[in-house]
Amino acid sequence: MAIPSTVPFIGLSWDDVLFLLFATTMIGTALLVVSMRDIIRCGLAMMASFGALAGIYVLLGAPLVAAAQVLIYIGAIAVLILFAIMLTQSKAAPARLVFQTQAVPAGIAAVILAVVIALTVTATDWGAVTSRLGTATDELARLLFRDYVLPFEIVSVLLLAAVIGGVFLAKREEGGPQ
Amino acid sequence: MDITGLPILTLITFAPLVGAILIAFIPRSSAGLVRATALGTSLVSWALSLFLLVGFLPSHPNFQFVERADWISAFGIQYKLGVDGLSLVMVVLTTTLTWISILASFGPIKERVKEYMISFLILEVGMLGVFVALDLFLFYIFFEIVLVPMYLIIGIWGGANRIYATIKFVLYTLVGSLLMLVGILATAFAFQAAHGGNWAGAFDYETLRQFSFDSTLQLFAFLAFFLAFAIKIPMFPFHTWLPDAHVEAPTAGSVILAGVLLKLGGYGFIRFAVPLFPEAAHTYAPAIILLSVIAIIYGAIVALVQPDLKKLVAYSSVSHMGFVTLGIFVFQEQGLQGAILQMVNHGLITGALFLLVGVLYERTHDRTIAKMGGLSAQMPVYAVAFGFFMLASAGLPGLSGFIGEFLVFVGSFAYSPAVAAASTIVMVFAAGYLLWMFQRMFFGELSDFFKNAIGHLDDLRPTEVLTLVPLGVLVVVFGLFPGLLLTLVQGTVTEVLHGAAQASAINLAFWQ
Amino acid sequence: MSNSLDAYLVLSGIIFAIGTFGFLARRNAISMLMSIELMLNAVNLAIVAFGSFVEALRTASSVIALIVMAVAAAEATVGLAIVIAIYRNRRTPLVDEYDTLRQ
Amino acid sequence: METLIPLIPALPLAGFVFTGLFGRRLGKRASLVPVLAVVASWMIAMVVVYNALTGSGAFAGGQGVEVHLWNWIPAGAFQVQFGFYADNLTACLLIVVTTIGMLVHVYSLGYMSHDPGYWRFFAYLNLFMFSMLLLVLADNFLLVFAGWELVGLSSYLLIGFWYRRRSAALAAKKAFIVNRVGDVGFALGIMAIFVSLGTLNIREVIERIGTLDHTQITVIALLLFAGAMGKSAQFPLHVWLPDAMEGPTPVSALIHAATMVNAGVYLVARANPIFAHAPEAMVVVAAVGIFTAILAASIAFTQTDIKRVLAYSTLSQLGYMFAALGVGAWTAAIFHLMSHGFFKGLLFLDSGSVIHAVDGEQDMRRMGGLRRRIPITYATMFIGSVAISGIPPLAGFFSKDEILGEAFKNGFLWVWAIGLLVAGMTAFYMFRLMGLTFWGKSRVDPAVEPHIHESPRSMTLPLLVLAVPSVLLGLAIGWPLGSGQLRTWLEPVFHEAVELAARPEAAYAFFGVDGALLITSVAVATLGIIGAWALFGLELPGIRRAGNPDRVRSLAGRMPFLYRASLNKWWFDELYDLLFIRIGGRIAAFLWWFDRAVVDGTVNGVGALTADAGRGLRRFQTGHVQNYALGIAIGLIVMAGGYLVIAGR
Amino acid sequence: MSAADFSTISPVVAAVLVAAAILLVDIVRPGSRTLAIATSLLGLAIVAAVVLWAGQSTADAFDGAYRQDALTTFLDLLFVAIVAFTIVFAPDYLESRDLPFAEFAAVLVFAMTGAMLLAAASDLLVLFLGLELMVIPGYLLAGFAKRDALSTEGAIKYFLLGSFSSAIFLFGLVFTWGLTGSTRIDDVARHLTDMLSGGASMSAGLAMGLAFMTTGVAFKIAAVPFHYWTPDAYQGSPTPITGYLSVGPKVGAFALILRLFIGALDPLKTDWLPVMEILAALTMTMGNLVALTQSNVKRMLAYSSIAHTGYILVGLAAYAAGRIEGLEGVLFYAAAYTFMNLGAFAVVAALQRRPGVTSHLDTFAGLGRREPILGVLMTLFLLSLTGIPPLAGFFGKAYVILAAVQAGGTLTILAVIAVLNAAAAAFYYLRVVVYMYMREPTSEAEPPKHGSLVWAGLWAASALTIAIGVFPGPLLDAVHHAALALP
Repeated sequence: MAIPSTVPFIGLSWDDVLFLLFATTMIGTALLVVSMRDIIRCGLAMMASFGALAGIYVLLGAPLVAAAQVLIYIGAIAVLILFAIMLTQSKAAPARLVFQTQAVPAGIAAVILAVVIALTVTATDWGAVTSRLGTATDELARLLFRDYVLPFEIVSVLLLAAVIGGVFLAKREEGGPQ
Repeated sequence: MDITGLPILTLITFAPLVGAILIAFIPRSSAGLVRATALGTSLVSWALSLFLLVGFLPSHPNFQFVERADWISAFGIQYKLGVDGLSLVMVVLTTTLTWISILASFGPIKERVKEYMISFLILEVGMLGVFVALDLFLFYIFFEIVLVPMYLIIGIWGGANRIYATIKFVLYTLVGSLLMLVGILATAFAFQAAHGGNWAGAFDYETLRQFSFDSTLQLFAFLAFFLAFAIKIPMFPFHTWLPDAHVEAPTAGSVILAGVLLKLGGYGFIRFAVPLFPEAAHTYAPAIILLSVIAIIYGAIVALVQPDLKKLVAYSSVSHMGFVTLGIFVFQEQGLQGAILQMVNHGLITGALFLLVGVLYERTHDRTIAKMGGLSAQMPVYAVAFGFFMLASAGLPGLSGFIGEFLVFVGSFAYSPAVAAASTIVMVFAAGYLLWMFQRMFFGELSDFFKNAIGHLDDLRPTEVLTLVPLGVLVVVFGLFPGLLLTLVQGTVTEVLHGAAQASAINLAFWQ
Repeated sequence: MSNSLDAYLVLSGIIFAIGTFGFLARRNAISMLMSIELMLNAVNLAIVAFGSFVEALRTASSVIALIVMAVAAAEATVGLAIVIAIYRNRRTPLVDEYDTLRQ
Repeated sequence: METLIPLIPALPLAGFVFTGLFGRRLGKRASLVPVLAVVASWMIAMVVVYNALTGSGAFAGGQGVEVHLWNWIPAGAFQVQFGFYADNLTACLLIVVTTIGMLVHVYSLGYMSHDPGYWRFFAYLNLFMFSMLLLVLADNFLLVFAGWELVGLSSYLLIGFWYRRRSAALAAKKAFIVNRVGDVGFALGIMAIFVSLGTLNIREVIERIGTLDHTQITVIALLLFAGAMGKSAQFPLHVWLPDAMEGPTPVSALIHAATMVNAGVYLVARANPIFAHAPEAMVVVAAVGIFTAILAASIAFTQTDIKRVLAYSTLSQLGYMFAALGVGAWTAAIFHLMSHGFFKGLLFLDSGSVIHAVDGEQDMRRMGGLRRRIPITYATMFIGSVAISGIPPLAGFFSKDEILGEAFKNGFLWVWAIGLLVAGMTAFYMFRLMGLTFWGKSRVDPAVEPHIHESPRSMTLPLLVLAVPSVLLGLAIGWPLGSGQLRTWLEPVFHEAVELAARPEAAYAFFGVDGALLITSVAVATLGIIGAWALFGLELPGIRRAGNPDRVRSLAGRMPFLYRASLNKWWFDELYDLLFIRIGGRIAAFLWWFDRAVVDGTVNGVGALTADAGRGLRRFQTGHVQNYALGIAIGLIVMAGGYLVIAGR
Repeated sequence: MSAADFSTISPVVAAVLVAAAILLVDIVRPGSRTLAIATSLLGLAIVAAVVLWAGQSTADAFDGAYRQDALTTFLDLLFVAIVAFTIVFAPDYLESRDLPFAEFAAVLVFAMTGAMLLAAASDLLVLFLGLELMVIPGYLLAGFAKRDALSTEGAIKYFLLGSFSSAIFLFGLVFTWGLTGSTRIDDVARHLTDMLSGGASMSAGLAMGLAFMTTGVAFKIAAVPFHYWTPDAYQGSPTPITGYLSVGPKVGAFALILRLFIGALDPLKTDWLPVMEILAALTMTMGNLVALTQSNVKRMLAYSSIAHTGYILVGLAAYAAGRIEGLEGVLFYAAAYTFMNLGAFAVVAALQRRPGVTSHLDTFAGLGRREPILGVLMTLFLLSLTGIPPLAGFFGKAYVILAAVQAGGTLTILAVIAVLNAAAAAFYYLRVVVYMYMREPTSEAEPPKHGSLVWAGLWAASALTIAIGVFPGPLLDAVHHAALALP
């Protein structure tokens, strides 16, 4: 059975619907991340947001990026963050104020920022084509190890430095105060 | 002796630096050796400067004993030294006052002698450098170097409120001099731009003097230079750092401050501000003359009501320095000559007055005029010395102060009788505050305050006499034979006025 | 809509702004860290979107996106290490209580 | 002459330097060198005077002699020589200055013999002699000015000689400062001369003065006169002279009667062509002079301090001289200068002798009846009083009469009239002085009374010597009336001025207008004496009449205002105190406040404002990361806005 | 990766190897400070040698992503010097606080690697990565005293705000990249030139990108109003690290500005000129004003470093206004500032050798008497920071002011603001001198002994501070050549 090229009753293309779905999820979960009281739930919401973004990556024809998104963000960073939350969540600390006293100005600033970005983005001619272009994975690999080999190496050094320093800072010392 | 082959100016200027370095290696405990070294090096510098006096040819119009070496060739900045009559006079004044000040510090400075002497010698390097530098950049460097040791001298060995005074002194001076730096750089750049981007000579005084800058640059650059020198000299209304600095400075610091540092301003006007920017100088001259007249009268009137000896002398300096600026900016031969003489004389006379105030302060640790009285009988020699320099300061004919003042009067009379009349009135005020001070200190019965301190009130000691006698002799000699100085500076005066005479004021009618 | 670069960029901007809001408004250090991650994701979205719609950028975009992810990971590592270190000292993850250093 | 003339001032200078340096160690011997120096100076001066007045040697042909020592101020176009110039006018002054100076030195040997500052006194006296001689001999205005200031200095030192006395210290300061006020004018005058003529040499100035326009000359003349007013204590700068009596009496005699105060007269006389070119200035000179004369005389009426009476008398006589100068009676002015120098010097030395006798008492109300106790003093003082009163044939008569006569003949009737009145007043207060001091009953403090004694020989000798010219000077150089020797001597000096005035030179008519004037003035003087006689008594051989204090009191009561005005010196001291000390002090205090609060306040204010700004700005550094982030976000938005604006251009 | 590429990036490789060697030595001989220090210094010497060797030629590597030119060499040497000084000054301080040296040195060298990449980057991505490689170790270093509450507080503030600004910067980079279609700096510049040809103004997206990028770099150089992290991070960090932070990342960020704003965004310079002018004025003024009120020397120096950023920005603005001298001034100032500031912090660190000694002004009371040589050296550094001739700081200031005066117009006003600021700055620098020489010491404690390494470093820093001022010729030549390497 052929799937209709547009969604019945709504008239949008499937891609549009998917886009809207992912976009709405992403925005919704992002808002939850910044507004929920329970920080663990915030973490979970963040994971959901990352997932939605992975969907958009697929939609944009970058499946490898989508895969990396799932692996790195959801698999590594988000888990790391959740661990950190566990480590720093003292039971003695009740759910105090979520927001800083400056939440209102922060909100205003954020809204202005969003509006300005949206306006400038739409006002600019990006030289974009009207259809999405796909990226072949093998091409990507070649690129990564040939044209972008220097950045690739730098990233490895960066991660090395971050790990060395991170380990030093985070490790509990024998004889230390705690 | 052929002194032309030697880099004698460098030797004079940096001999004290050598002394300072030597002192740095002398152990702290042998204060006597430190003192002797300091005095010795300053005397070496002084003796060398006297050689300069011998070898100088007054009839020769250009700079003499010129030494030059490329320093920062990328910007055409040179290490260039040279003297004409004006700088020669100031150099000798500086070397003379320095050894006198060092000698005068032997008694009063007992703490941290080593640091003190090092500071003093570095101070001398800076002062001498200012007077011999013929490169604007080099000049600026020496001009600023002076600040640091003086800052320390006031701040470490000064009176109760010394930190306030010294910081005020440094900050105030810095504001002016940094703006002058902008002026110097702008000037150099204007020259460079006019010479196809070639930096050669852009900081060279002799080259720049030949170049005529466009009027906008002149107006702003002159203002920058003016501010620096007006603060230094100091002119009303930029003078308020001076009383504070004088009151807090140790005796020798006051002597150098009054004797040489204030002259940096006058010297700067004559050497740089006027010759480089003659049109701007003409343009601003009326305003500067007005400020000078105000300074002359105002300083004297305010001096009338000072409760503190040093403050009184400080305000009298404001008044006396007003003559210098007045003499310069009337653009008359006598005015300029008078201004130069006034600088020298004020250095000698006020220097001596500060020495004398220091003598009393060392004995009583007080300078409040109201507590004094009747010293004549107790310290007769001191009274005579004080009276002598007091009268010299009041402009008594026959002593040097009179000549400078009168020449300025004559110059200003030629410029405008009204200006001369307004400033001549100061003769009355000067007599007023000086005689009042003298009467309060020396006449009448011995005051209770002195009675309590009578054990300390011994008359002048030999060292103190030794510091005062050279100054006294010079005051008399220059009073009777001012020609000694006038012939030396004649070349400079002619040169400066010649340049200034060709310029005319800039039309400030911007609205046209 | 899904074929328009602007839509993705606007989405990216909105997420970026939400991240900014979180960063400005949340008190918890880890919340702030999460907000930064949101912002970086927004950037990545923009990168991939550009690659998908601009021919010249097509090949590079995915590589850049991957590298940015790696940087984000490095930042997160360091950040969490610092958070843990300060938590040991202060016993609180609330950043607005870290105000010993001020003025 | 070239060596002699410089020696005249140089010797006292050497004396001063020597005594100043070594005097302290010499004790009583300290006076030796100064006195010898002055005596030597006097002898040399007399040689010079003789040559000058006889027109012999270098002075041949009535020319002055110039001696240039060195180029004092070689400032480009401003060339001033250190040089001397002597002519007949100088000679006249030299006579007065050196003679009286020498006598005062001798007198001081006795008068000051018990003072601990003996050596100092002689050093100062020598300094004064040097300064005064420099003033008189200088060949240019600047050197005159130098001498001018130096005599001021010596005067300051000598008035304040007894510096422990507050009043002496104050008087010295007052003298110097008030003099300085006049000096400002003098200095400005010198500047004006240089700027308009390009020279300061007196002879050259006089030669070229005619080339200037009238206004310039008038200004120059008035400025010079301002200087003269200060030094010669003319109204309104007269206030210092009475106070100057705080100095030792020889000083009062020498400086404040006979020599220094004449400097103003000398200056105007020396610059006579300048004044002659400016008749308006002459009127001012005459008016100031005659006003001072009557003002001072009116004050002298009621003063009780013997020296103060003489001081006001001096003021009055100086006023006379200026009046003479103002009316063009140049010779008469110098004549009066000379005769007044001698008899006023005599009077002062006499008063010193009196004071010496009554142990320092100066108040005439505690004197009286001293005639027999100190006969030499009495006799010489009587001569002086008669001389000053203008009784013929003593010196004062000739000079005063000549002034009045010329004032009348030159058309200055008002000067003449006032002068005549003053002549009477002079006679009156002088004989009041005599009456109170020497005649009648003794009112001396009983404790002092037994010790009253005549002064030592060193003091009486100068009195006797001075009495001679007081008597004879008029006859010697003023006779015959109208064409005396002095007139001949000074003719070359005043020749030009007299010509300029272009007055018809009528022959002296003893049996005409001159005679009438003469008789009038003698009559008025006699009236004055009779008035004094009636009130304060008289004791002459044959006449003996006691004073009448009651009538004095009732007379004073009838004119309370005038009496109080006279007693309080017309309140000038109070007025000046109000103007210059109180109001001036307020202004100075205000300016100092202004300096601290406004000028320095601005400086400190800028500093404080900067620091305040810093303190305000540092509040932004709250320590809260989110605040910082908000700041960054706002900065970002503003910057984005800014760039969009730039892009939209 | 070809052999030529490898030889071109050899300095960076050498730096990474040094870091690795330090870690390796620590693994082999744990806790041996001497060995670690020797390794680090030797390694840095080798890096410097390699930099000089590589600097003999100008070359592009990795298809134009990495550029070796005179500017690279100049900056690389400067970074090596900064790190070397930091390593020299740190051991005393770290040892007395029981902090490990090897990790410190390794992380520091990693940061240096990042900075060196910035100096050579001709690709936006490399630029970003270099920046991250430079700053992420910086966060770690700021919190290096991990048991110290202040150090970690400073670190988390630095980290949070730094990441925030990195995200902003990256967003801006992406916009620029999206519009120009390339990450290569030359291509970007060429595209921008094309886009702006014919007098067209930049598009809204580009303006947005520019705003985000400017904000990002302004944060990294600590320009007002993006400076907030500086005082807190500087004050909290261990003092030798503060010294490093005040120069290393700052000079690195200026390298970024040179490569990005002057390399890539040069066509837009008339657009970013006014922004830089305003930033410069705000930065100088605000930094100095707040520094006036500080009583903690470290914090005071932090604010002063903000002010110095402002002076350097004057040079940048002068460049944007058309004077190459501005660029030279930036480089000269950076070099001059490095040594005097490191020296000043080194004195503070030396005084704080005993744990528990604060950097409050009171610590300096009577220093001139207690430790005369330290007092003299501190005075020297402070005078240089004030701008008293003939010291390095003066010449740096004179240079940027000269450039500003040459540019004329509004830049002249900026020059005047700069000198007025310099005068105000004298107050707080001299106040330290006041404490050192004009106050009595508060404690009579025996002064601590300082290691010979510290002394050597201090003497070297002071010698450089004097030498750059008295004989600026060689450095002038160097900055001249370095500046010519940019378009």
